[in-house]
Amino acid sequence: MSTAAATPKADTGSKMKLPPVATLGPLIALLIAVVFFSTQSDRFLSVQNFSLILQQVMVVGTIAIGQTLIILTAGIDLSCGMVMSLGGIVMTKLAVASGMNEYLAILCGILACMAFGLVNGLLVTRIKLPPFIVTLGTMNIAFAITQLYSGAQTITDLPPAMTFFGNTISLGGAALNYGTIFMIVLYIFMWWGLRDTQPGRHVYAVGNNPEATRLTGIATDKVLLMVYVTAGLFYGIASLLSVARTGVGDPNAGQTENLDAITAVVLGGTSLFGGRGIILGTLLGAVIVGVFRNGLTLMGVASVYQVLITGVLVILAVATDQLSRKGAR
Amino acid sequence: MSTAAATPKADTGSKMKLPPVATLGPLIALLIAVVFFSTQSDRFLSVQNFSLILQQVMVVGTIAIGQTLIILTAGIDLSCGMVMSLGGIVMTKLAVASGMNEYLAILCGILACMAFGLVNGLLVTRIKLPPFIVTLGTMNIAFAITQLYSGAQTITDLPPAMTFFGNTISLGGAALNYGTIFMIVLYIFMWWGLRDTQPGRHVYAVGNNPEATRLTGIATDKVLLMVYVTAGLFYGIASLLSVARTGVGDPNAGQTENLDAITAVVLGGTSLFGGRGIILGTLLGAVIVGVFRNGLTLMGVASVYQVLITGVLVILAVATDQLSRKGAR
Amino acid sequence: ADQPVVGLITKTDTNPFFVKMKEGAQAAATAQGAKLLSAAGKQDGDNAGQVTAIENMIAGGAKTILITPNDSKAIVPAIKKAQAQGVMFIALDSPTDPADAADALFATNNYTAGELIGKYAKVAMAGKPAKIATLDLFPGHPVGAQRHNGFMNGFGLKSLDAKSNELAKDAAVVCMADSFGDQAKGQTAMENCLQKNPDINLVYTINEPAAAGAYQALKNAGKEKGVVIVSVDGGCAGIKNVKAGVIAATSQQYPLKMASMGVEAGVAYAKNGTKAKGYTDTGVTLITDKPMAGVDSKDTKVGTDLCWGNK
Amino acid sequence: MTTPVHSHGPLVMEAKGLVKRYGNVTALDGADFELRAGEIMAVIGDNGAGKSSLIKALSGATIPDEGEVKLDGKVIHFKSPMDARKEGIETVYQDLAVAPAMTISENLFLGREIIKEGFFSRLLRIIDKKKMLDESIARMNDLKVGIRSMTQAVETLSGGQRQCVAVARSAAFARHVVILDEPTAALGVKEGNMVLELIRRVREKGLPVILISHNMPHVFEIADRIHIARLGKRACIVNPKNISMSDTVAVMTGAMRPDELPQQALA
Amino acid sequence: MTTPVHSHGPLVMEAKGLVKRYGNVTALDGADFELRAGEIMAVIGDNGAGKSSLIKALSGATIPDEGEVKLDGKVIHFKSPMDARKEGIETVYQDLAVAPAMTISENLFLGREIIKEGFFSRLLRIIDKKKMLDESIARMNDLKVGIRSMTQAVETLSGGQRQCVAVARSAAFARHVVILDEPTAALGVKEGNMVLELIRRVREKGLPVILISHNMPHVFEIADRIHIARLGKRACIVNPKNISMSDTVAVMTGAMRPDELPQQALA
Ligand SMILES: Nc1ncnc2c1ncn2[C@@H]1O[C@H](COP(=O)(O)OP(=O)(O)OP(=O)(O)O)[C@@H](O)[C@H]1O
Ligand SMILES: Nc1ncnc2c1ncn2[C@@H]1O[C@H](COP(=O)(O)OP(=O)(O)OP(=O)(O)O)[C@@H](O)[C@H]1O
Ligand SMILES: [Mg+2]
Ligand SMILES: [Mg+2]
Repeated sequence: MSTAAATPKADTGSKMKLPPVATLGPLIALLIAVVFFSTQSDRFLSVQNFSLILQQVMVVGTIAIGQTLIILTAGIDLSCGMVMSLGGIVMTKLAVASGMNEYLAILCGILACMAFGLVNGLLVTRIKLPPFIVTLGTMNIAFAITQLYSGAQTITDLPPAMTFFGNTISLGGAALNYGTIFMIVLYIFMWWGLRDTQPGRHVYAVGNNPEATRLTGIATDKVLLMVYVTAGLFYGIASLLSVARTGVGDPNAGQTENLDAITAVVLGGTSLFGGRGIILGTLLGAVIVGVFRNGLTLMGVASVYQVLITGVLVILAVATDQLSRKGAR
Repeated sequence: MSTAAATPKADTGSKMKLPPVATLGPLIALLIAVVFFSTQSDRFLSVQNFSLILQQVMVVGTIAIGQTLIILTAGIDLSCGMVMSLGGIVMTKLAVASGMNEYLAILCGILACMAFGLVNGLLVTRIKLPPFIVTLGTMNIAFAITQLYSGAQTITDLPPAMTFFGNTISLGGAALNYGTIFMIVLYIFMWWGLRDTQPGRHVYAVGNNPEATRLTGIATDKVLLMVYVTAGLFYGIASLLSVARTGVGDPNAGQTENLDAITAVVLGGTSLFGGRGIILGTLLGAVIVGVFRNGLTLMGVASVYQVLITGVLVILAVATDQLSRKGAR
Repeated sequence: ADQPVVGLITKTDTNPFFVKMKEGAQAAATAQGAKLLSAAGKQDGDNAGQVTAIENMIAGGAKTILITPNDSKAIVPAIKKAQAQGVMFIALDSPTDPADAADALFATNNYTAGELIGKYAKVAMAGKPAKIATLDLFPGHPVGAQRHNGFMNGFGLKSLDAKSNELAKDAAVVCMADSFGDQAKGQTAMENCLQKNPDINLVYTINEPAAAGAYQALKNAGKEKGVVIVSVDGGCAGIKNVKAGVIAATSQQYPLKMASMGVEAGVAYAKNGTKAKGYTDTGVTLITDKPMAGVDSKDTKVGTDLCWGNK
Repeated sequence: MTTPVHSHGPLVMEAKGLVKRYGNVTALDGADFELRAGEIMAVIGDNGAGKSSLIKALSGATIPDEGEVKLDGKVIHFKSPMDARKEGIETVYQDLAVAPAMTISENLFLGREIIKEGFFSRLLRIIDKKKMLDESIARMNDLKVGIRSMTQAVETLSGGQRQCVAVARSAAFARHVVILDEPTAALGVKEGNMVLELIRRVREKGLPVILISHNMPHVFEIADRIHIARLGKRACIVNPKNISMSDTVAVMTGAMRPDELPQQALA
Repeated sequence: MTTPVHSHGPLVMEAKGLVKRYGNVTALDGADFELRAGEIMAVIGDNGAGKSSLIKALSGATIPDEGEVKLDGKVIHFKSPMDARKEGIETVYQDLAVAPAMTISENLFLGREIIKEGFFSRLLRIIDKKKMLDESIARMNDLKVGIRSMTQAVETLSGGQRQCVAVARSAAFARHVVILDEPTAALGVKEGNMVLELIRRVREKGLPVILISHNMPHVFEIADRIHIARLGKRACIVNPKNISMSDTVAVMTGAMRPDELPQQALA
């Protein structure tokens, strides 16, 4: 530290410890929503209801981890929900219909999701196709394979290992299930990984300025490939959580999860242009959507109005974020 | 021209007249598809079938004009289909249920679409929200308003002016309807407008480098606002065409048109990063999608497989484009 | 006493069938002094959204939940979990699988609905060799499969049973295409089918908007005469089209009845703890103005009286 | 070199106490500025001294937090670069403002495309590509830049060539003031001299020029007065004919205080 | 100035007949190049002469269409800048390669972050932020760049400050060759001299430097030999001690043919 002492002007990173501005916006939006719903329904503000909301966002929240990674590289993944659905069908059908060992079956399901991630990644890096169009294509492909492989039949009578994550434990009034806890652990791990590890920083660098990153000698294509495969891993985990939550392998799961996950990422303050954002914001974003759905249902608002209000609130939340950032400047 | 003569090296624009590379890729993809389907079904290759395909892409094609404008500015519009649907309901319900003069009703429907364009544009330019999230919000809002205003009921018994564009005229074996011809006219007009008028060039400039464009003194916000409102106009026209084609006001129209339109734009070679692309490519892109849907049905391919094949082909078509560009370099 | 809370979870928001069902439930709830919570899947087939809705309604104090399951099997674990908390479940419109997972079922049978129009079509074709186009829902949807397979069975073609989620195929079906239950997409599907086989003389459609789209396509091709269109649903707009001769016959269902019966059962359960049980068929009626011998049907006047939607 | 002395011409631009903060960085910290008719005012200073921030405030590209800017004695409030343009102030920014995928000719005329004659053309704002192309060739020939085709996209040019495009644009359209932020930084010797020549020609037209540059020989060759920026303020204005290059650099870097300079060195 | 003469040291880099075409523009048209151990080789030329294209070909940033590059006598085929890095070749590109939203410290270490000690840390590749920060401060102090905080995002820096970050990065990590494309273009007098000083220090470490610059005084002050690029080719290599600046510029701009130069001017 002797060199640092020579230049008193250079601070040694105190800023790093401040809360990042990017998560302030969604936090404000969440707080406003919570206060509002509390005045509207006396059933809203309870530990038990909040643990319920967390359970409900478990699947989309896990998908959104993968989606955040991809969006940080300035990509986008429309296939995430369908890939998740395929993973669920693969693992349940292998275990139930083909009698495979359940853990092996789970592994196969997750690997199927990662294979899709690999295909997405290869198309993006090798042929340089835009992620939007690649994942639009693989979304359709994953959907069709899911329907064909499952014969459009829901798969029931799952072995207990597959529904383990759906079991709940009591934590001071809250009945959290293991899946929710696992999701939160994943978020904290990825937050740390993106902030404090070399591959994590390279994800930001690629999203920030791909050409510059390439010129510094980082194999940007490998970083991208890794991101897409890792995203596939998270979709695979999400498929296990989804199976555990509903107790069945459902070929029609995941149809709207792509827009939901992207909404969570954007609400959480990650830039669609890549390179800027904090993954914990995504969790906040997912929770915001869950809070609205729960709160509006508790209020007895008809679902068409829920769609209307969700539309307005998505815009409002991001606008709050934008305006709070301006204020911070 | 005396100054030009002084530097013989400077050519006076011969390149401008060459066919733009960007539309070569989709053209190749289209040709391959046509050849393939011709070998698979003897009913495919006929003037009559092609005029049918054109009629089928009329609505998505018109929406895609607006979508192209927005994508050229590096935006994206997820609300297009739902806004189109709202326009159709407004014009038909006003004419049928409220007994408004039919032309006035059509105008109101189109104005409703433009109002949504204005809202999108204001949110993008004033509060600087990302277009993806703005239009995700307005998509939900437009959907909800459509459902509420129509009571989810289809509106029938339309006055003849509303279905005029659905009437066909024979043109040498082809039974084209007026709507299709109108769509083609719109494409040619917009192609010219984007290429040869000042506002058109400013659309490209904004998409290319918004900050630079602002610094040259162009009011980029006005350009963007104009783009979103104009896009709304095209969605309004599309809603009229959709009403004319089906003969009813359908509150469930337009649910998948956003991804379809974006697919057409991207297949047509316009960059999702803005500033590059030719609108005629979008028409090609829309026709490619129509050709696949028609050709696969003629082949008797089951619909799950159609989804699968569409997924593969979207990727292949864009890959062809990408590779043909590399070749051209 | 607390106001009884009844939850209604429909498949989607967009289908007029469910919109009417919700209106029926609301009317019944208002009449009985109950509070109605409503929710829907985000789209056809969305099971996870319905699970979320169940949880939220229980959190909101609902003791009875009426549900039109998007996925008859997939919803069962969530129902079981909720029943363990003392909530009564009534399946509306389509059964759960197994059917006894819900406490009661108020429904029409989609397979039967398909069979009725299949039988009607068989007679209407009068022995002519049928060239059939089917405009189905979309891949993987059980209602789409049940109506399609019921139609095939009623027509006497090779078919699959009521539990199958796959669409039966037969040589007489010259074209199968998805309409998504949407008029514009139904029209496109029919246009392409006509392109494939211009001699189509019988069209089965998943619902009446798709039927209207099919008719539009036939009319544009100048072939609307001599082609029989049959459909399912019985909405007022559909019945109007039957009256106009656009649709030859349709199987009418009764969403309002299902909903009001469900709310009544829910209020009863809240008041005195009596649970509804078993299967109540709310019925399906074949509506046509061109009755065929040997097939029971009612005319459009009856259909209009009983139809849902704007008369 | 006959450098006309304009130090007593009327004030064209004047700024007082400009402040601009970015978060906790203060880019401008009460900066003053003046520009007289027909003079070339060089602005020099260390990296980060606030030169770019100063001219952004003068040209409407940023709105200063405090302070006022006067044009011809009237206080102005530019909300955007457009407002400055309307007043005939043309600026070449340091981070070049070009649209990479568009052609050189389009970039030259960006924002003031030549519209074809005729009512219909004016209504639809149809651009006259041919005329724009011919004019572009003429302008670039003036600058003697060897660019092969004006219909080439700007992204295919070398850094220096892009610089030339930007400078040519401002020289062609200014009516009031020309502001150049390091216009010769990326230029070769030949092109650099060309730009200096161009700047002189602009002055001969009677337009004052603000020139930011790190190239001391260039500055001493061409400037009538030199504004020395330091730590977000104006340290002083010096007269290049009465001060040595080394004294100037000493003031600029803080090695010498402005009040240590002899009186006649100031301007 | 005692400039060591290395003109007869062993060849470190050599290129023959490099060709690079972009569409119908030929950026390199059979260019040769050589670099000897421990020397500073300046590369000068008009805008568009192909200087940047040349060094991109040498550093793996583009793959030439024709021609070969030798490093220490062995033919090499760099597929990417990474390959060149692995060989210890560090490059500062003209269009600065920085990640704007990341901090200065992160940018300095981009691609070779310091990994914490310990098996677990190495497995997960956990970066040692504190160490990187300390090192960054040390390096920037070496360059005497007055940047307030190393945890500041690069996008908040002035153009010249960014340049310093990029130069410091290459100087710190090179083991074989340092390539600088106009490193002083945006720099102030003080910072520019700092970079020249740094280049000398690199040479003292025994590393050869390739320096592209339009600044003739800088080039003549520091270069051992000067490679003159013209129209995509190498016109000649001259010895700055035996040639005047004006002759050099004459060759560079084409006003004089290389064979008109006296023999001892060539190197
Ligand atoms: N957009 C911005 N955000 C944050 N800080 C900024 C921004 N723009 C400039 N600064 C800071 O303001 C100070 C002055 O910057 P400015 O660009 O005006 O310097 P300059 O004198 O033009 O330097 P140079 O010669 O390097 O171009 C610098 O410290 C810079 O870091
Ligand atoms: N990516 C590219 N695409 C097309 N043309 C290019 C590209 N890169 C460079 N060129 C062309 O190649 C020629 C040489 O460019 P280069 O950047 O090597 O010049 P330079 O000597 O570095 O010039 P400067 O001094 O202006 O930086 C120029 O005419 C330029 O237009
Ligand atoms: Mg500057
Ligand atoms: Mg260069």
